Amino acid sequence: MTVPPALQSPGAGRAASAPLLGHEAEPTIFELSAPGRRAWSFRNTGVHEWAAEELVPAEHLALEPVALPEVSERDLVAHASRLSHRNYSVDLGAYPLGSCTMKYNPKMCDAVAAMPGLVGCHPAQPESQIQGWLALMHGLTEALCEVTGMAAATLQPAAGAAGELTGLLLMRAWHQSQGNPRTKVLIPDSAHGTNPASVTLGGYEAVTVPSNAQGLVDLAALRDLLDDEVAGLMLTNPNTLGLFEREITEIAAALHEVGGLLYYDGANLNAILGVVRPGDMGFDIVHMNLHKTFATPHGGGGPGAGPVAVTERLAPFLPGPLVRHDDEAETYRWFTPAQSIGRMHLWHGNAMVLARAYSYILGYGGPGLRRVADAAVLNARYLKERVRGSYDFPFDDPCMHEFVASAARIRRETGVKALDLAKRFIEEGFHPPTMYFPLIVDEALMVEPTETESPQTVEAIAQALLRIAEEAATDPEAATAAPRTTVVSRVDEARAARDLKVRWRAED
Amino acid sequence: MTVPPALQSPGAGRAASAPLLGHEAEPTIFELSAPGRRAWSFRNTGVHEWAAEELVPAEHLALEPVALPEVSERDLVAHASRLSHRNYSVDLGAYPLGSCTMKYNPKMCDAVAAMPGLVGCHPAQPESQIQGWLALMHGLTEALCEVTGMAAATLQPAAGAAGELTGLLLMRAWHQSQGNPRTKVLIPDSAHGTNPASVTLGGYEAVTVPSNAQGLVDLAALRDLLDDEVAGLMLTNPNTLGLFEREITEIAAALHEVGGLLYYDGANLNAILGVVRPGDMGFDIVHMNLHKTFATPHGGGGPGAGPVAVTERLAPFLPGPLVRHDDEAETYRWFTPAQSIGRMHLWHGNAMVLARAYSYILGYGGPGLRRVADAAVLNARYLKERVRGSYDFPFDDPCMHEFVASAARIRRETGVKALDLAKRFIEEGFHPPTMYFPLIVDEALMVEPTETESPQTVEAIAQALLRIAEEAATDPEAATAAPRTTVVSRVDEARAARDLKVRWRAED
Amino acid sequence: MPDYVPHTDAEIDAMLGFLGLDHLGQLYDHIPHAVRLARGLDLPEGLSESEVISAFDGFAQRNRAAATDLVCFAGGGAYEHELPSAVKAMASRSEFLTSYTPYQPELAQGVLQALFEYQSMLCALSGLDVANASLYDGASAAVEGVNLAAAATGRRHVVVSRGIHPHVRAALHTYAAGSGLAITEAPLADGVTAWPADLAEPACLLVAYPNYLGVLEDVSEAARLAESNGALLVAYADPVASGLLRSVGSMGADVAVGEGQPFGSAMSFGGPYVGLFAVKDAAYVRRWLPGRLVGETVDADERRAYVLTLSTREQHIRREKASSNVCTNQTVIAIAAAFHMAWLGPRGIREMALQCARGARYLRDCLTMIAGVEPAVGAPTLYEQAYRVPRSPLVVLDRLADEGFLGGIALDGDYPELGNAILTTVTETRTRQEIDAFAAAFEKACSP
Amino acid sequence: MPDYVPHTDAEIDAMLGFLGLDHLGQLYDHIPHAVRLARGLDLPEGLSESEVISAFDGFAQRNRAAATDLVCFAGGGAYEHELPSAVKAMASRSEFLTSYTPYQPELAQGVLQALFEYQSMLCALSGLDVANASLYDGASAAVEGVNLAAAATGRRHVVVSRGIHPHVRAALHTYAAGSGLAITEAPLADGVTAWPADLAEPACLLVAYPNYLGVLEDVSEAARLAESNGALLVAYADPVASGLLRSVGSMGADVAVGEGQPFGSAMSFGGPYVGLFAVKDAAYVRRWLPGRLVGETVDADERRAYVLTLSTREQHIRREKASSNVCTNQTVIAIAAAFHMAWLGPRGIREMALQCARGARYLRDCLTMIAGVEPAVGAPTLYEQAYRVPRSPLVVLDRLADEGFLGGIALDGDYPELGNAILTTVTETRTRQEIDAFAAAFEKACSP
Ligand SMILES: Cc1ncc(COP(=O)(O)O)c(C=O)c1O
Ligand SMILES: Cc1ncc(COP(=O)(O)O)c(C=O)c1O
Repeated sequence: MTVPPALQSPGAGRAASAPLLGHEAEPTIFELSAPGRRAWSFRNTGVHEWAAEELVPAEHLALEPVALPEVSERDLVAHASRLSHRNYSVDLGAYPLGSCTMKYNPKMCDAVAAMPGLVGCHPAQPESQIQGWLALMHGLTEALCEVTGMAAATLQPAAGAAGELTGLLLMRAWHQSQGNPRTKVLIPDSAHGTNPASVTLGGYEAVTVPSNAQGLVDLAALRDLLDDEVAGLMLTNPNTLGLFEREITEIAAALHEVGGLLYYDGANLNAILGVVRPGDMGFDIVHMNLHKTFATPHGGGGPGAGPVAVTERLAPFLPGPLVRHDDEAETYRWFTPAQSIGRMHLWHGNAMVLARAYSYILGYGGPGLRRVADAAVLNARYLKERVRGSYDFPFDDPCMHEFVASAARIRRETGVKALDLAKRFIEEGFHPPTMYFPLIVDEALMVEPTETESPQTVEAIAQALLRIAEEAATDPEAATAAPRTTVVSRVDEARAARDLKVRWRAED
Repeated sequence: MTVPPALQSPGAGRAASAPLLGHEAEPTIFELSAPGRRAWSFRNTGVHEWAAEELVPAEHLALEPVALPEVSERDLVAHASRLSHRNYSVDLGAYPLGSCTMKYNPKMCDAVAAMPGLVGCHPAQPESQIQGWLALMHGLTEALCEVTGMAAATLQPAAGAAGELTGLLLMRAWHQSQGNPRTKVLIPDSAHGTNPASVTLGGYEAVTVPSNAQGLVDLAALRDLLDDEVAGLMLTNPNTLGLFEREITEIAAALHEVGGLLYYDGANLNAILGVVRPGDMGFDIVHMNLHKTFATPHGGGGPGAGPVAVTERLAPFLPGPLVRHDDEAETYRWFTPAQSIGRMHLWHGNAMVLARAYSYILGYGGPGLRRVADAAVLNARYLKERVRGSYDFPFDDPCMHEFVASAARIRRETGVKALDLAKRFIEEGFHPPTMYFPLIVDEALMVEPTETESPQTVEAIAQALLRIAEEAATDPEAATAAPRTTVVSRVDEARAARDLKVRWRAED
Repeated sequence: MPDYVPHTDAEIDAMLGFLGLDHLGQLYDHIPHAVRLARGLDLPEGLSESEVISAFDGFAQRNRAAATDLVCFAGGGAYEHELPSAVKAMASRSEFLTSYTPYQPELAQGVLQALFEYQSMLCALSGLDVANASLYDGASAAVEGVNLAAAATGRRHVVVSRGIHPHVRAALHTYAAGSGLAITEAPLADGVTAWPADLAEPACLLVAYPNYLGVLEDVSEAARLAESNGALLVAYADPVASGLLRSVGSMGADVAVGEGQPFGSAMSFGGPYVGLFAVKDAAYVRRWLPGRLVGETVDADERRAYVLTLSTREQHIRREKASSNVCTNQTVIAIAAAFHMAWLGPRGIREMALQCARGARYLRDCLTMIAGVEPAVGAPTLYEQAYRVPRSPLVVLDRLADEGFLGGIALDGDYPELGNAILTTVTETRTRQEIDAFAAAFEKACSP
Repeated sequence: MPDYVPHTDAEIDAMLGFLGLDHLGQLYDHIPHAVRLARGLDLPEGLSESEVISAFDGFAQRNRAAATDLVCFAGGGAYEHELPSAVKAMASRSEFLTSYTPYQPELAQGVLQALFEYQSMLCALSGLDVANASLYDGASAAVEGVNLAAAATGRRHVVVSRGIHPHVRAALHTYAAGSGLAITEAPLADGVTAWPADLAEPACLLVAYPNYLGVLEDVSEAARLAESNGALLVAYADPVASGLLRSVGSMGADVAVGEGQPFGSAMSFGGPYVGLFAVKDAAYVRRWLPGRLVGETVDADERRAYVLTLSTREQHIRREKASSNVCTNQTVIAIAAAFHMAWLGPRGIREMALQCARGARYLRDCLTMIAGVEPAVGAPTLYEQAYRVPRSPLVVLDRLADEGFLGGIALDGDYPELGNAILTTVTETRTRQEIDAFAAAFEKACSP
């Protein structure tokens, strides 16, 4: 009675990889595969069962099966469920990851995104069949224009970076229409990495504007950089330090003086909803991350949606198609603006994400959105003041929805880096802040509690931050060895890059 | 700058209770409450807003608010998500809990159970509005009758025990109609606890039939107990030892001889699907647990569904209403049998559970269900043989879908009890087998792998069982101190019963 | 066929080989041939997942669902309420849905704690001390309630108000055939229970609050009557109404039973729902409380932990001496109810009940303007109301259905004494616009 | 209003008090008054959850959804396939859905491993060595593909087959305004790309397999041509077709791009979908691979672990020198695709492609019996086919819609050279019965 080798697969079916039962590694789905096993089943169509050879010329037919795993549905579900238990999420707890606006994603919006009458539409259906979708997109566009103080918008960009590039291509098209596309786009040194990258993809040279001692745009330095080759300036306001650019009117005037356009990186609008509007500050182009401000779930990295709104004069260049209401026929119609830059998406953008965001906006309404801003700023401001003393604030203007603390002093005094503090913070039961961004702050920890965390949670975060700062002095090892409560301990990033292994292979 | 006391609630928002981040206790939802907080919102109906006092006489009006927690939706979702991470489930891994048939619950059936056209029906809608539901119930009834070899069935009982009582009340009604309700019902000593309890509730005296050395009904002893006060015999076949009652024909004949009825506890039909049918074995009444054999999820303890099928002669006594097809009018109609015992449910049974089970049956079809039986028995038989030697089998007939091992020898030799082995087994990454049931096996471990576990998983379970048995000899402490990988270590059951605390109170 | 059996032919052969068998049929060699099924099961061929979904889409389309295809004014024990997405999403987490009864507490703290919270909320709602972890439905809860009363008092007679849901009364009679309890029905006078002068040594009185006709019964009076007769008062309490009304416990009930569907569950064609059960913290908890009970305790490291407790009451220990046979209950439905109650909180539950009552009041203002339509009972009601109509209730309801309304439940079968009457219900989901349209249709439906 | 902001007034006051402020407005005191919004946002009042759901039900009802209200014969880059419930359920687990990009690997092993598996499956599908963790959609994948080719070859000219999806070609042109790449379009001859004789130092050739008209292009030939011109071959490959056809990698493609929607995603009115991207394991991976990449490594205790790797390519490190600006991608859609591919396995994916091809073949047999209807191109196709029709495509499609069919996509706008033509698609969801009914309706629709 010897055990057949095919039945040996000690990891199979065990849930020890789920942290509830232990901390073992979860096998890959390939390692759960057994030849001939299957989860699939298909409808019996009743169509004649031609052989592949009868349908496909021999030179096109695959010579061997695709090397996908062969698993039962049960094992697939168990594997996926166990993987899910190896992942933190907003639904599990606070996630004060700066610049990412990890607020609660209402389940109501999930229900909207599952409606068959929305999810079942083909993107190329004729207008008459998709009036609901067109109405939805039209309504969302109008709402986003009202929130930003802009005249028109495209919903196509699939994420913030795509929105940025859209904005830059709009800039280029505008300047082109004025006779000269120009060559440079200015960005502050505190800008998010996607900004300079997008500038390059937009065909511009990225020129850095230094920050002043307050962490704001150095207006004098900006003025020095301005000339008629400057296509525009990309600003985040509140900037990535969480600070409001107080001189925004002057900045806008200076830029407009040389014919440049002012671009608003509106990834995070949380702090300004109903408070100030990019349009009213003099911005010409705004992109928004619906997956931040408007609470659509981040999906472990995506999908998002990065609509771009513009002033009247830039509207003719927007990507198409856009939706308009034909008042006479009482129907919605697609149209493409006269000087459209073209297309930023295969279809109409991340439509289901748009639907979620619009449901969020309809739920809150105008006063509700202002309440979001108030609570987001209040939480950040409170948290910042609670941890003052233990952390430093190199740029110390009143913060908006987030703040950037520096652990440079802690590092100097104890050797514990921002990274170590972040890892140690995990053991306190929270996702860590963003580390080492923006680049102009040494040992940066960028903290954004968001408005959906209760005051009690914010206070608990404060206490945890104070505790780990204090502990760094007395027991630095606790931080450098952290985290020890997670399914894996500190992950060796250097090894991953050195011994690149980016796919599963039977041989390995 | 002192911290306002209202903001102090160190547990708030922390995910350290999720095993991914640590093993702290999760606060109760009451401890996350803050006065005035809310998750709720309601439709604005536009109806005049009468005050409560205008609508309800003063003597009926509540004097104080109901002491429910006040939480944000975000905190509720986080709390529930973290609780979910503190719970094992079939979706996470193998669950060889004997007598419980913890097979994979297909997600397809969840989709069926979420259909608005099913879930949105009021149970008192007139027949003409619920033809789909009636067709579904009719089809399920017919399928269950075919599987069991019976003539008619009720879908009302909400679980197995309710099915048993239904069967016993049918028994009583039958005998009553024959002039004498009789006084006794026989049950084997290996029977599930619900059987004797149901017998009592059915108004009968439960008389125990001993098992013979093979773990089967002692036919001679049974014959001795039979007389014309015996209303019936409740049998499980395969019995709770996982063994098939080989002398079932003789048992049935003996019982029928004295006018008794044979009741089949069909909680677990897994082993007999398409192999043998209760009707063909001579049974008169069968209850089925759809939440076992037919893969509806157990829901952490329920809901289930326990339909009862009967032979032709018992059909007139079934609870009503039942569904029939009016061939002439081509519609389905409710009807209540002439001598119906009445009602076993507020409405028509656990309808959504019934829908799930029927979708499972339609998916598999006839040959598919036989494949279920084959794999269920094969898995159990394989596993039993793999652990032979390390565990004993006091009753050693070939097992069907499950088997009962005894750890009595291990206990004698090492002091490690079945309970300890079960707790130690958790650390191996599996849910433990059923312990201490059936009662006729010392230090029983009842193991039911089910058919949806792959051969590799079954082998992994075997290796784990062998490993812990071996370890008991060398390191008994490992078992008695287990489990140590879970969110809580061994739970003090005695203390719970002694210092009864069964609700949250602010004072505690 | 979706085939959830993972075994490949090669693996089956390997396993059979290990067992020394040649083919699967041999697994059953020890089963007498005479009883073996010689043919395959006479069931249709298996279907793929998408075919199954299509088949059930077909069933769904043959219904006119009250919640989606009609505007629903029916209640009577099954209600359309607003069901928050968060509650649905959380209760359907697979850890709750696909686990068994928490026999191994170390692996089931999630379910156990959720049930502990459910029990606690039920105590708050009922004004009583101990709630169990759920029963099947309102009917089984009522049955267990009278059974507990019988066990606790040692009496064999129960007096049941005719204001109790007709199906619950039917179930009480059905179960009584086994338990041997004698049941007396106390009639209604203008909608209110008229308790018989001689209660004949009752184990309990069973009264509904509000009752099936929506009427606010005098629970305190029933409690006094029960007490003075040495009986318990079992109250069948509507959990939504509890948001606005005095708790039955505070009015003297010893046991609260009821149907928890409005919290966390859709109408679901009648199930699965959840039976609510709470009692005073009297001696009988330890012996006669039916069903599962979760208690707080500690683990080996003195950390807070939860566990099923007092299992010595239960069938798996006490067997034929157990007071109840319940084993599988309605756990995940109870968990959904708990999540919904937490979503509501004290103010939300009150608002919910109040909105129901307002809508019902507005509907009454509208319907009583129609010639021949009047409240069938005079006693005060909350959000359900029986109306006398000038023609056959079934005709009225049929005509309302043609206009897109589920107009209520015909009462002539269950309450012939009320004449032609319909029970209507208004929940917080109904708008003024819908009520106006309904009233207009009602008028049309009542016209000759 | 559902109000997901938890703060009570008392708590706000307490926090303000801690900050030494009197009211919330003071939070913005440092913002110049001139730019402050003096009024409230001009948006409708907030709605409760159930009102929002009703509003969206309203939108949904104003659509005729191809998947539920019509029988769908349209494809052209967005497909109705059978989407297993298990895949939907697993991909919507909140741990995947509500987490951010896995910057903290210790908290994100689930997402990271799922992406690692996705990458591995994409390698298998494409026959290439390294796949990234997703791009936005097919269009952005194609853009990144030609950008990578330009970077790797140092050339500024790309040759794009007219068989590439028209929207993808449009996007290539839009993005090229910024990148400065010159694009030459290679025309189709009877459905097959006719590469120009002089390729003019191309960075790459971009060909679709099958192409937008469903045609099986000669990828090997394109690869030879690319190689002999010092260019890369970028293949826009249909992942479903990959189940049956030779992988583009095996035929010589250097880069595979495409649209992954058929795996794991519904048609969703066009998004979110997922851009597929895989490359040969050449030197350019480390420098120019766009997007996130997950690598296997170990933790401090030498346990297997996963982490985002080679981030030095990316915008957050390289900033203006990064080859791509992509940050947020389509992770959870990629995870759904991976789960779906695992559900299919090698045999399921082949069966899926085969059933599509069979249905399309049967449809061709039916449609070509109709007078005036014929394949618009002669080259062999797989499951999409362009048909010439005897009248305006829009009229034909309108008439088909009246009969309950989404009949395909009109080609006269994008491919005027084909005359009156419609692109039809058959997937494994379409039964013979549906195809028969469609053919009958098609005949009627084509009649004068
Ligand atoms: C300030 C800022 N700008 C731009 C982006 C880029 O947005 P996305 O990741 O959606 O491309 C982000 C998001 O990380 C951001 O925080
Ligand atoms: C053999 C047997 N009979 C009866 C039952 C009771 O079924 P239920 O729990 O559904 O009431 C069970 C379930 O535990 C069982 O295993």
